[in-house]
Amino acid sequence: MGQITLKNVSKSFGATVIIPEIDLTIEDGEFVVFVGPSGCGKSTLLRLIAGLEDTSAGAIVIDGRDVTGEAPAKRKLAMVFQSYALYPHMTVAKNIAFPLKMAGEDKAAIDRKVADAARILNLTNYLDRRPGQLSGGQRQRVAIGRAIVRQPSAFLFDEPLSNLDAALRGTMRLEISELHHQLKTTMIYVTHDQVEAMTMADKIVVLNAGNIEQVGSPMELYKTPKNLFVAGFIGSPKMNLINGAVAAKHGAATVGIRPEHMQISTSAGEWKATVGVAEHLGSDTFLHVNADGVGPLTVRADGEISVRHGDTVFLTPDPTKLHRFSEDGRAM
Amino acid sequence: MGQITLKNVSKSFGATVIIPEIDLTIEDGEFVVFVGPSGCGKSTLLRLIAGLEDTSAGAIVIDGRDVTGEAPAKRKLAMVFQSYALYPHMTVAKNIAFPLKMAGEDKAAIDRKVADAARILNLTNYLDRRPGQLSGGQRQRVAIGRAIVRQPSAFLFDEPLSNLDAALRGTMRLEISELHHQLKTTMIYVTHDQVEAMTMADKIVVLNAGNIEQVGSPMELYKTPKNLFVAGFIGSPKMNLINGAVAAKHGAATVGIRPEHMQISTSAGEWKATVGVAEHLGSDTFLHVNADGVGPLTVRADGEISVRHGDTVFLTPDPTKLHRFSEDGRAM
Amino acid sequence: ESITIATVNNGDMIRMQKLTDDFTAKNPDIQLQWVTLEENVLRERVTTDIATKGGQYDVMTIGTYEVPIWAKQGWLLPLENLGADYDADDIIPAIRGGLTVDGKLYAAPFYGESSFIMYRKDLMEKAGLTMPDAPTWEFVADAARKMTDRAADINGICLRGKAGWGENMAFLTATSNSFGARWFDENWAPQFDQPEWKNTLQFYVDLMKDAGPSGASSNGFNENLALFQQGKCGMWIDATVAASFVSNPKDSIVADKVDYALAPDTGLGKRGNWLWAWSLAVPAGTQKADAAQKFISWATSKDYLALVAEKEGWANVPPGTRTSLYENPEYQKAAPFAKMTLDSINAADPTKPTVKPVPYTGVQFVAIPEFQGLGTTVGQLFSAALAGQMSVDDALAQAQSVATREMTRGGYIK
Amino acid sequence: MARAVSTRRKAAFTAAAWLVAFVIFFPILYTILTSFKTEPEAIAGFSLFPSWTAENYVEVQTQRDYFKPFMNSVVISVGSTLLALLVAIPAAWSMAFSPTKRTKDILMWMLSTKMMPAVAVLVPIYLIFRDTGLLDTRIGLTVMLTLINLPIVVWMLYTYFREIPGEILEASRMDGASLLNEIVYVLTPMAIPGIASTMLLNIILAWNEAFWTIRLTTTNAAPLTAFIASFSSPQGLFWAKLSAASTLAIAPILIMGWFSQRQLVRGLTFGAVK
Amino acid sequence: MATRQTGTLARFMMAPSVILLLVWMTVPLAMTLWFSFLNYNLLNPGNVSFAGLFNYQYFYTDPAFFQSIWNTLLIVVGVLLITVIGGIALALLLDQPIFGQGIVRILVISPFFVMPPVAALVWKNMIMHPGYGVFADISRFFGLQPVDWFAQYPLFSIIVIVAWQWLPFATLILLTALQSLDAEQKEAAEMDGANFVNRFIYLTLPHMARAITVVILIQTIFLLGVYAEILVTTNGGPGYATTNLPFLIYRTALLGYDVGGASAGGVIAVILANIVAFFLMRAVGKNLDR
Ligand SMILES: Nc1ncnc2c1ncn2[C@@H]1O[C@H](COP(=O)(O)OP(=O)(O)OP(=O)(O)O)[C@@H](O)[C@H]1O
Ligand SMILES: Nc1ncnc2c1ncn2[C@@H]1O[C@H](COP(=O)(O)OP(=O)(O)OP(=O)(O)O)[C@@H](O)[C@H]1O
Ligand SMILES: [Mg+2]
Ligand SMILES: [Mg+2]
Repeated sequence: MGQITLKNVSKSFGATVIIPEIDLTIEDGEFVVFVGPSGCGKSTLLRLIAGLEDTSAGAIVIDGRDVTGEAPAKRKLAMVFQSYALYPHMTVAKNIAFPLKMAGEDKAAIDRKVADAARILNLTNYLDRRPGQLSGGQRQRVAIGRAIVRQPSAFLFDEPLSNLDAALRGTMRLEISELHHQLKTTMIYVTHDQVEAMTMADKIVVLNAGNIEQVGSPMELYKTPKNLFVAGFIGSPKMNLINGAVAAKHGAATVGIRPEHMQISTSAGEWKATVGVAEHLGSDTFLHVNADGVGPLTVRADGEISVRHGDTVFLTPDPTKLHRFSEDGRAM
Repeated sequence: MGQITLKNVSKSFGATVIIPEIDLTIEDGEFVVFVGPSGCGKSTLLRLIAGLEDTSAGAIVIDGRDVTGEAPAKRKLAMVFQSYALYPHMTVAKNIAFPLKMAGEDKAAIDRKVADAARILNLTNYLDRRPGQLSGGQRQRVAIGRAIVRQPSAFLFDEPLSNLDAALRGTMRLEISELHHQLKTTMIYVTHDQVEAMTMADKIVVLNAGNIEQVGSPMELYKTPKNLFVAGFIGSPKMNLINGAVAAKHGAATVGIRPEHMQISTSAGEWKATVGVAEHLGSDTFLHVNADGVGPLTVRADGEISVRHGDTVFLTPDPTKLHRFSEDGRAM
Repeated sequence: ESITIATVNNGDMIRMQKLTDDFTAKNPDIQLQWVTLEENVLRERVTTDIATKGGQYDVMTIGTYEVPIWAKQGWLLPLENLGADYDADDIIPAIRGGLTVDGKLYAAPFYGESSFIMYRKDLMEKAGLTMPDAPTWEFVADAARKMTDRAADINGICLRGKAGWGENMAFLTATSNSFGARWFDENWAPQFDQPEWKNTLQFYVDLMKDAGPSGASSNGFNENLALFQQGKCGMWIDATVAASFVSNPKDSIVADKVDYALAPDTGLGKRGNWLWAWSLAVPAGTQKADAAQKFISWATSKDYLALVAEKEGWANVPPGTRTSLYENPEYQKAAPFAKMTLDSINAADPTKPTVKPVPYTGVQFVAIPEFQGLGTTVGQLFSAALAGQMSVDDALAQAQSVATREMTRGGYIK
Repeated sequence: MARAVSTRRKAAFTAAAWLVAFVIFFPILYTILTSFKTEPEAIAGFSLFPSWTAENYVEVQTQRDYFKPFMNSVVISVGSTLLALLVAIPAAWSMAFSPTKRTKDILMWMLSTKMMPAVAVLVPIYLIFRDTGLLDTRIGLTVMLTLINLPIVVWMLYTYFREIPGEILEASRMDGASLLNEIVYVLTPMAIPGIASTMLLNIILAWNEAFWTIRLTTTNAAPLTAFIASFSSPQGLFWAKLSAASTLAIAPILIMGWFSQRQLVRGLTFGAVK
Repeated sequence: MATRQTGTLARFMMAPSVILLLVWMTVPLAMTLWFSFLNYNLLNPGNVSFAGLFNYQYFYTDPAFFQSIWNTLLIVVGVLLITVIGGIALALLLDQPIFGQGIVRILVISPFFVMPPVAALVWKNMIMHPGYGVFADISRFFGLQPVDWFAQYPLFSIIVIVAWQWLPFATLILLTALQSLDAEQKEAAEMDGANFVNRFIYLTLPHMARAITVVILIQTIFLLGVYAEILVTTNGGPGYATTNLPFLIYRTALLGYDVGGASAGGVIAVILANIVAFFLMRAVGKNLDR
């Protein structure tokens, strides 16, 4: 069980309003990702749900129970912190056992549950180590272990992978997804990493300055962003946004086209462009070009393409993948 | 000017040999990237060049002058540290001016050069701030500013972007490339980030346990890795490496195929595979599949593909993009 | 029943602690708890305690200075149960006089002392002089200058210079008496502006400059003792108890060359010697007055003297309290300075200490509560004069104003 | 800076450092040496080679039993330190993890209480102690020293606690720990190095406190400071005996300090090091 | 972090310390304040009467008053100068690679463990004594007249003794600070061409600013109250040369037993200490907050 509802929740620190007013429902078993630029209030929102901060107004309801005034420990939620927040003086086993010990479970039950969690997370061989003797990924897993032993009604993750290097991040990402498949517990996951949001979420909540810009599945957000903010935020590299004449031609204030949705040719096409920096990644090449009458664009091309700084290329946007936005930034 | 040659350079700490023996020439104006797994000796090599460590044997020659015994300050190199190593109590202007002041330049010259550097790096508005009041990217730029004012014969960068978040890393990456275009000074850049190495380097040096595994342009390494180590290290997601029967069929101990070099179809193909996790990034989808008789593979598919956990797909590797490796791991 | 006894850390007191088995054997129901402290700290502690009625002590070791003041405050119990065979009349009258208030004995002397001259016979001879039994200051100064041989590290005279009411001021006050000076006139007006004081201080400073050791302004009893024992002083005017130290061959290289003379005078009828007794008293607040008196009676009795003589030899008997001791031939034999000590003690008169009349008692102190603070402050000034940091005139002028200020505050000067 | 340091350079620095260390340590060394001299030897001029007599120690011990004041010193300094920690840990916790606008001011105010000159309040304190029956009791002295050192303890702990990431405490809260559990199981063990160094410093300060320990005790609770006071400047030669007594009084704390110096050094930062 | 619950709890947890210190601060202070308005001599307890501001006037007009304040400041400033400069020098020295570093450090920190009266006794009797002191022996060895330290340079001697006791403390804190200096910063400066002196001036010293602040703050608190060393060595003299405020109060309280006067002195000292503290916090608080 783990249905979480925020009703008119708002939060201010002193006179600064961080979260103006939010309504949100998270269904049981869902994997919800909060994304948004730095400082938009993602962590604050998570901490409100956890009970680590007081709401300024509104109610938080978990499984039908109003928990707004309750202490964190009572909410049956588990949280994985960005810094992992492991207890450095305890062994891995003790770290994982800590919540059970606090709940007053008996020794045998604790041992069994810790062993289970360790098995699931591949930590069995490390149970006697201290966090200081573990690698980043292992620490991460201990933090998750500490969260899962209690069988909480929901997990809260605050940028749990941001301290890891790229390779490890990929692996851990898969592991967490795997875990969600296995446990089917509600998870709320904060990140500002594109890839994490897109690959892990059932539902993405895009936040901007404390407001919810759009809620939907990753592909929904990718394909039909509700507004310019979401359009610019989801997708990597960023969607190209074009104003002026080109946009007007399509009857919009702004049109957007993703780098991967343009045909590139050395001979002919809709837009003529000069190549600036070409980033060869092997698998792909990202061309930073300047298109006449359009402006700077990023285009994704094949990894094998061989163009150089200063070459001229021709681009043809896929008209079905064109996004149109009105004056006030809303999708049309 | 900035030609750097290492002749038979080796380095041990006590009894531990970190760098067995290395020969390397870096041409004037080149952008050379050192990559390799953690602990392989990248930083050590850079510090040897900088003069922050003594060589155990061998010679370091800069622009034809043997500098092996010289103090760091005399080598006319500038270094940008991973932690930036800014002077926390000095303003940005003072930080940038510091090397000039140490060189005894007069006030007017210093001011002019600082202003120039600030302009190039877009720091003009921050000159009076302290490092503590800057964002990560700005700090990074101050560190670079401190390096460029002196007009060194070469820049040394030790993982300068690893402390930044993904988005900023992308921006700064471009900025450094830009800077290299502008200044045309030799740059040696240490990283373990794939993307950085591939996109920035004129020449990549792949290190492994203190040995040079391969030196070449990014595309050279991508297309023709000399051995299994380089093949596995360059490219993201990693090259799929297949042993056993499939490899034998191609007359090799191991064959490698990159995720982007396989055709995917729901109807027919060379290998039949079951889909595990599908990571939808919007622009692409990474399928983690298990191919019968081959093993687990990662495949890159179109962003629009709609397959689910458990579906069956068929894969056809592009035979021209197949890499063959002998028993001892060398490319054939 | 256990009683707490506060004592100073001087040799005689420490010896007493070692001998308490004798007391506890005789009084098995009384245990003794000792608090041994350095003199200044002890004085501070017991004064605070008695004045605030802290009740921490049952027996206190106090000096001739405190007894009359405290007795007047009613802080001390009169010693009326010392036992039949105590023989209070045997106590040397001068000493007893200082401990008696309104006819009642408030403290029993444990040891008493005056001051006299200790000098080196050999050096005196070398200087071609003979020390009379009762020398004048003139003679002493002359002898000191003649004996001085700085090259051989010999100083003609060592005198106290360290600031403190019980340090340099004890010596200087006693000396000033012989110069006809006094602290206060009959109306409590300070007298430092009078020529007698100027003479005293100038004489002292000049003499020390010509014939004193270096660093004299920080020399107290112990420092001078060490100097004398090492043969670096021709003469030393200080407490009579020092005699047993300087004549002890174990510590003193000049033990066999010492002789003694009365403290000098200037012919005005008063000698420059003082009178002091460390005495045991019972604070009024104690619950254990009987036990305390039993202890005091034991510690200051003739039997105790005999006990010490038996265990440690006659030379180590606490001096200066009982006439009978000085009549004991064994003691006279063991302590060659015995007669001179007794003469010195008898030469002091705490009730009429000065040439001109004064409203106070005390030879080397003024028995008023304010004296400790005032004496120390004046001592600092005189010590500065000795160190050459201040002129004699300035020191006296400042002393005069400080004293006037203090006496005014105390309500002595209306 | 892992460049090879030339041995000559190292030797030069070694010589300089040892020389300075010797000069700084000399007064203590000389005290210890003097304690093994005879009295006449002690004043006979500079000599680093005593006759190694133990006579002074025997004398000191017969004059005044060492063990009781030693035990009092131990009990009082350790007791007051533990008591101070008990009171200060919660306070430091709330200052570090739930700071308000006034937290800094409160801290500074606490420190300023240490600036009150002790002698000025001797009589009031003596009266209070007299009336509460605390004179010459270990408890009284322990409380006194606790109060004196409390501000420093709070400050030190506060600076250590501030370095502990709040997230860890929050994690424990999420894990269902009550406040007491949070402090007992998480905060305190994590702050052990800091707490240990605070303890050490305060034991040293309490051990060396020489005003109240002398003025508020007589026999039962008198610690080593009072022990020393019974050997300073009696009549007669006392330098060697005083040295022996001094050596006895400082030896325990000196040895403790030597053995725990790493711990002490590590923690002695008062938040001065970031 | 701060929810209402934890906030309330925090206040509650802080209460014991605050209340204890408040009681400790106010009760004796209130009594002191009360006594300061009385004619109250311990040796004359029957004669207590209201004195108004007389005690203050009396204390203030004490001939040693101004000099004692001056001496108090001189001791604080003198000791701070010696310990901070000496501490920096020592920290730099101990930070170098040397043989036997552990032992050297043990030796250097030892004075911190010596109780102040013992330290004073040792210095007075065995080091600075003009007759038997080691300094005197050294002077004589060179054929010089031994210096009578406490008579000729009394305040300086006191400062030396107190500085000796506090030097280890300063050294330790500064050394820890020094060692926390980021190695990469030093290397960066080296690459930038800064020599040892420049690195010290531009890098090390600013880095240690905070530690120096802490040393100043803590030591000032203790140095304002120095008196045991004076009592044991010079007794405030010669003249008033080494009488500082605490000693003046001591003299009033425990030699004159003038409780009223000493209380007035105590109140004055508290006010002065708070003025010092105020300026100190102003100057220093900023530095601490960083
Ligand atoms: N205790 C606090 N007091 C005042 N302002 C705060 C507090 N905590 C957070 N804020 C402010 O609230 C805003 C939202 O902070 P929050 O940490 O929720 O952002 P975020 O979305 O998690 O950012 P990031 O991606 O950088 O972690 C920020 O502007 C931050 O400065
Ligand atoms: N001063 C030193 N003494 C002993 N060993 C050292 C020292 N400095 C580095 N090493 C060792 O040398 C090896 C190479 O270190 P180096 O820092 O060059 O690795 P790296 O390639 O930069 O790794 P990373 O990517 O983690 O920064 C490591 O095994 C390291 O432990
Ligand atoms: Mg956040
Ligand atoms: Mg490195």
